[in-house]
Amino acid sequence: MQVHKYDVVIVGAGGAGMRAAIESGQRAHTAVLTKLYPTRSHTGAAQGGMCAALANVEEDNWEWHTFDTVKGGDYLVDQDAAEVMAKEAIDAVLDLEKMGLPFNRTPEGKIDQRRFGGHTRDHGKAAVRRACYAADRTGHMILQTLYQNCVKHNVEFYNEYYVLDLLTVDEEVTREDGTTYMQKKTAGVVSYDLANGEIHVFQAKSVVFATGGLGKIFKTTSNAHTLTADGMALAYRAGIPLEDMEFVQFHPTGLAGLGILLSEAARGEGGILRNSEGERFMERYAPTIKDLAPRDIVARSMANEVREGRGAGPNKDYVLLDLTHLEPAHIDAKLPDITEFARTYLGVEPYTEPVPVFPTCHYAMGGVPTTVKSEVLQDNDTIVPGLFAAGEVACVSVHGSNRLGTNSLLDINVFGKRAGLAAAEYAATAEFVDIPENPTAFTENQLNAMRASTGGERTATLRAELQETMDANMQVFRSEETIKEALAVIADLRKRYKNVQIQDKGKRFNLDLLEAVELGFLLDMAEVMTVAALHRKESRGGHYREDFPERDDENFMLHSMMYLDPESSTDGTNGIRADTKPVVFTRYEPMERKY
Amino acid sequence: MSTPTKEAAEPASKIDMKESGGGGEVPSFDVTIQVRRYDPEFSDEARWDEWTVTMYGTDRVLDALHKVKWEIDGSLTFRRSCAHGVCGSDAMRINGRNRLACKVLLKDLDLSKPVLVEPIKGLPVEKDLIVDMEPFFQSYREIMPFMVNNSPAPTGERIQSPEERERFDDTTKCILCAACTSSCPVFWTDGQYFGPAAIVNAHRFIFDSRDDAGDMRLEVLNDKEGVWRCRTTFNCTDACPRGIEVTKAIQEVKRAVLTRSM
Amino acid sequence: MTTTKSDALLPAQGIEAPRSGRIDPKYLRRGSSKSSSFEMAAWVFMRVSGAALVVLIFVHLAVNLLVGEGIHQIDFGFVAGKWANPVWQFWDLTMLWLAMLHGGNGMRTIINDYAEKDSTRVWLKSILYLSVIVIIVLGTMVIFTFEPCLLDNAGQLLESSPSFCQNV
Amino acid sequence: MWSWVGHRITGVGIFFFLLVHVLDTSLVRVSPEAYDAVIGAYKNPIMIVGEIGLVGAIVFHAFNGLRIILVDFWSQGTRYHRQMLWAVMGLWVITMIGFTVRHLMLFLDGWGGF
Ligand SMILES: Cc1cc2nc3c(=O)[nH]c(=O)nc-3n(C[C@H](O)[C@H](O)[C@H](O)COP(=O)(O)OP(=O)(O)OC[C@H]3O[C@@H](n4cnc5c(N)ncnc54)[C@H](O)[C@@H]3O)c2cc1C
Ligand code: HEM
Ligand code: SF4
Ligand code: F3S
Ligand code: FES
Repeated sequence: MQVHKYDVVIVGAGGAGMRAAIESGQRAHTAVLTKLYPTRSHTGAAQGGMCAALANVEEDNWEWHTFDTVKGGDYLVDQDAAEVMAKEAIDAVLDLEKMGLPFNRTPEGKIDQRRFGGHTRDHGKAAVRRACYAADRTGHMILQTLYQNCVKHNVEFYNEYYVLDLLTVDEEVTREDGTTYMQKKTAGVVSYDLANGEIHVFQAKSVVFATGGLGKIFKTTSNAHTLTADGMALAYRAGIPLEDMEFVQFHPTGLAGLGILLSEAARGEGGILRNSEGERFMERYAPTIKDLAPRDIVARSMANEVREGRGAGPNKDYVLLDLTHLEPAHIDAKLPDITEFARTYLGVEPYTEPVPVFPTCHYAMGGVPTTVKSEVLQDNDTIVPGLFAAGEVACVSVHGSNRLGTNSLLDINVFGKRAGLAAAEYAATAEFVDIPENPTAFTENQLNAMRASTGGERTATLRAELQETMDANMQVFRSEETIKEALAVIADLRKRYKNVQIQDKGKRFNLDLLEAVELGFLLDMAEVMTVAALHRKESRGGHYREDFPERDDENFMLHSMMYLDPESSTDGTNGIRADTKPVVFTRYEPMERKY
Repeated sequence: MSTPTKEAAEPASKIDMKESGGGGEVPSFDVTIQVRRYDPEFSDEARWDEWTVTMYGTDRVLDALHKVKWEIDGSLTFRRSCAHGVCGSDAMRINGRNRLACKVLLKDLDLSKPVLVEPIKGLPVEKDLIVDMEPFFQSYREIMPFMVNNSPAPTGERIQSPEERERFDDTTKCILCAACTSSCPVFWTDGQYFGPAAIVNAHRFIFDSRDDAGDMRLEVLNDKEGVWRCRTTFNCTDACPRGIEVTKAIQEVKRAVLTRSM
Repeated sequence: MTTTKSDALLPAQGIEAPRSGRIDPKYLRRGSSKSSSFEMAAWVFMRVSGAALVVLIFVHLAVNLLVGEGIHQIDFGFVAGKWANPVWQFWDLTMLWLAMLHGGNGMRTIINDYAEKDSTRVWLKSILYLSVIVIIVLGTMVIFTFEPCLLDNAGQLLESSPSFCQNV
Repeated sequence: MWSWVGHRITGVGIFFFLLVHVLDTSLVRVSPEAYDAVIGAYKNPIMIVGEIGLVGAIVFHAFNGLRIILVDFWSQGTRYHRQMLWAVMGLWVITMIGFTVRHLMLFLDGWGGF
């Protein structure tokens, strides 16, 4: 066991992690631990843009942006956080520009902006150009620019170091009124060096989690193979609750089977969705605007077609995006990406053939609860000193129950920066917390058990079954019945997980072993997500319950908070305690979400 | 998003639903894949392993590797993440050419022979298809891949015309996959050459109108291991999965070094 | 960096972040030629000399092999005849220098590419430089000190001498 | 890549030929007989094939060298490097046909046999 000591340890080198590292690295002794080379992080896959009310091309202001964010999130957004984000958006974009990000430019040489779904002027009057972009590679440019600046500031990276445990200690703290409670404090993290299988302990005053999303819980996803909910699971196992985990965004047009994203523009340009009979089925679900209905409606309609047996393809598990009636020249001019993806990956020629599509898991709105200063909460109002989170892993909550396009790249920059600053600031005055005795015991036992197991179960099989059941039961349609079905499968998989046997017995680059560990994260988070969905008996944003199709502000205008609690047993689920947290309102009253 | 276009276009669809619609089998085919294996923990010798797996129409080389890893031999080791050509993890030699495994469809390969998969050349192999990327990133870091601008920052953005922005657009696409550098015969010789990827990333800043450190980068690349070692073999351009005109960028840097010293 | 390095050292606190900029010295670049533009000059020279050599060599080949009787005309007299003319003297001299320097530099590049060990490289390059110098010096001397009208011991013109010798 | 391999091999070949060629030419300083004797060897039929090969190498190296120079200094050079390689091959074939025919004719004309 090797022990390192840093003021600040940042876990994850995506957009959020590196933005934090740039701030923290200049102020405190900082290390960044990442399981991937920084530039491999999934922030690089984002295309559309990053929004900020720069008003470079037309009138705009941060209040309108706040409103759109709140409304887009179906009012489950903490409005103070949304205000912070919208206000700081402008500086976030300008910071990136000064770091060298090559934004597209207006003829006057300013940062160009374009329209994006849900972003409007003056509280919904008309679409506004708010998304700053760099061609269709905005995320790529953000990731590269941040990495470049980390190189510039000499940030210390530990590449291909998997963080497998968060070390905290509990201290009894006395409140002013004399009552006491158990306060968690951050001691450090345990990590695994992929190259040689060695375990390293990092003692740190501040730990920042920036480990990204959880897309691999589902089979069809736009997310990378490596997005396995690590950070959420580690926090959760350390006794930290998870907020709003039931809310997952599904994008209607992912390439079927692969999940690779096809932008909304395909339908904007006249693309038509058809079922196996060739029927333009959106006419039935949304007679007036048809294929251009909001994302969640389109996604649900597609899923319904498949469910009712009108899916196309040998397994009848997707619908078709038909562009064949459009002029090839028009397709080339407006949808170059989509045609490129369809050709490369499905071998489909969009000029003459329909493109198989299906809703794809895209983004986790929920995560580790934090304050607007990115401090992690251990309950509704107590922070964990020294623990911070930012990016997709966190839930501030600025996205509520449904994230607006381009708000995530903004989120990682605004709250990544805040987390970096707060972590360094905290480390400047705080003392190191002693690492608990035997810090690596949990990790080593887990890994050794897996290495030694002869149970015969395969990681890939279990993972596939999990993803299968999540796609079938927890995707765009949910009901008590499907949720319970998923829970049953997950419970079974958890049992079988104990018998997972790995084949690679080596120490070097043992990805076989790590995939098994990651499956554990996925199973935990799938369960939390499912239980959270079971508790939310309403439909809101990304969460749609067929048995409760309406939004119910009276009972559910609340964030959900899921705690790991072996003692608890509610609604037939063991080990998870479901609680709630009030939503913060500042200026916008809930209204019906209608565009 | 634009408004719905003319409705009348609807019936003109060219699809024959019976063909692309429901029913029928997905065409499947058998693929024999041969991978160069190496794990110094167990043997100093590299060896070839061969498997035959059943794959489907849309599967890529990465899917075949996954299938082997997940269903047959869990010790087969390679890097990957995004699975759609944007993260740069999985550059490898496929049938002798540097490609991203996630961008090569199996059906586009000649499947009458085994598909040969090897690690990229010129970097030390760590295990199976994983190479040590450090020398590669070291060269990248040496060319100062970050913007340097010492003039006082304006309150707003630094102004840059669309033309000035366009000047270095091509080289901003780089995902640092190393396909280019590890296809360069000069790099293969002794691994000392900075390599095309480092030059591409220097180019991205040298030609950025907002940057002040172009001169220093040109100085770095004027080194004996710098641009002058490029023999314009174009392997890098052919290998780049992002379609960057790598050799063109290198030539522009060479010319910039020249003009600077004249 | 302006870091507050926490000095309360734990056993392994001093270890450097692996694979993060502090890499195995064996991958570090060999001592580099700081701020000398030798490689650039060599590169430019290769192109300039190459362009010049095209003309020099093509004319050389044409005159020697294609005009008149071609290869059969080449003998002592032919050479002597050519070098009696200062233009050809100069022509061949330039060709000799450029070709040797061009070829020599090209060979240097190749040695740099393939010689793995420093010692081999030094050896090969020494041999190369030596042979280039020898050839250039030798060639130059031959061209300048060449005496077309050789006499035999008896003081007679050799029969292989070019015809113009008769007139002197 | 293969054009580069070709360029490199021909470059080395020519270099070694040049070493020998300067040495044999130096023999003019030694004695005409010596020179004529060695040059005589070039007039051997086997050497004729060698000469054609040598000229082929020089011509390829020269044309390809010009192509490289264009790639280096012409801003569109990198776009058209393939086309230029085809042009090099084309010119090489034409030049070599011309040269070979003329060389062989001259050779046979003046060759008295063994
Ligand atoms: C296809 C696609 C398109 C998108 N387009 C847009 C868009 O146009 N606009 C927008 O605003 N948003 C978009 N998003 C969403 C947005 O890109 C992501 O939400 C955001 O980039 C997440 O950034 P992150 O820094 O939180 O995480 P990531 O970039 O995913 O980084 C996670 C990091 O954590 C590390 N890590 C994970 N687990 C561990 C562990 N156990 N130990 C150590 N390190 C670990 C990884 O190595 C990685 O470096 C898109 C998302 C996708 C998938
Ligand atoms: C006929 C006209 C010639 C032209 C136009 C020419 C052109 C060139 C050019 C441009 C290069 C540089 C290649 C690069 O940087 O990638 C080169 C390399 C070289 N040339 Fe020439 N050259 C000519 C004649 C010769 C001769 C006569 C010799 C032999 C003495 C020669 C030997 C070489 C060698 C050895 C190289 C190095 C090859 C390498 O590094 O791959 N060349 N030539
Ligand atoms: S230039 Fe192309 S091939 Fe080279 S590293 Fe960048 S993306 Fe990869
Ligand atoms: S492959 Fe190498 S030689 Fe130059 S053109 Fe590319 S860097
Ligand atoms: S897996 Fe990301 S580029 Fe292939």
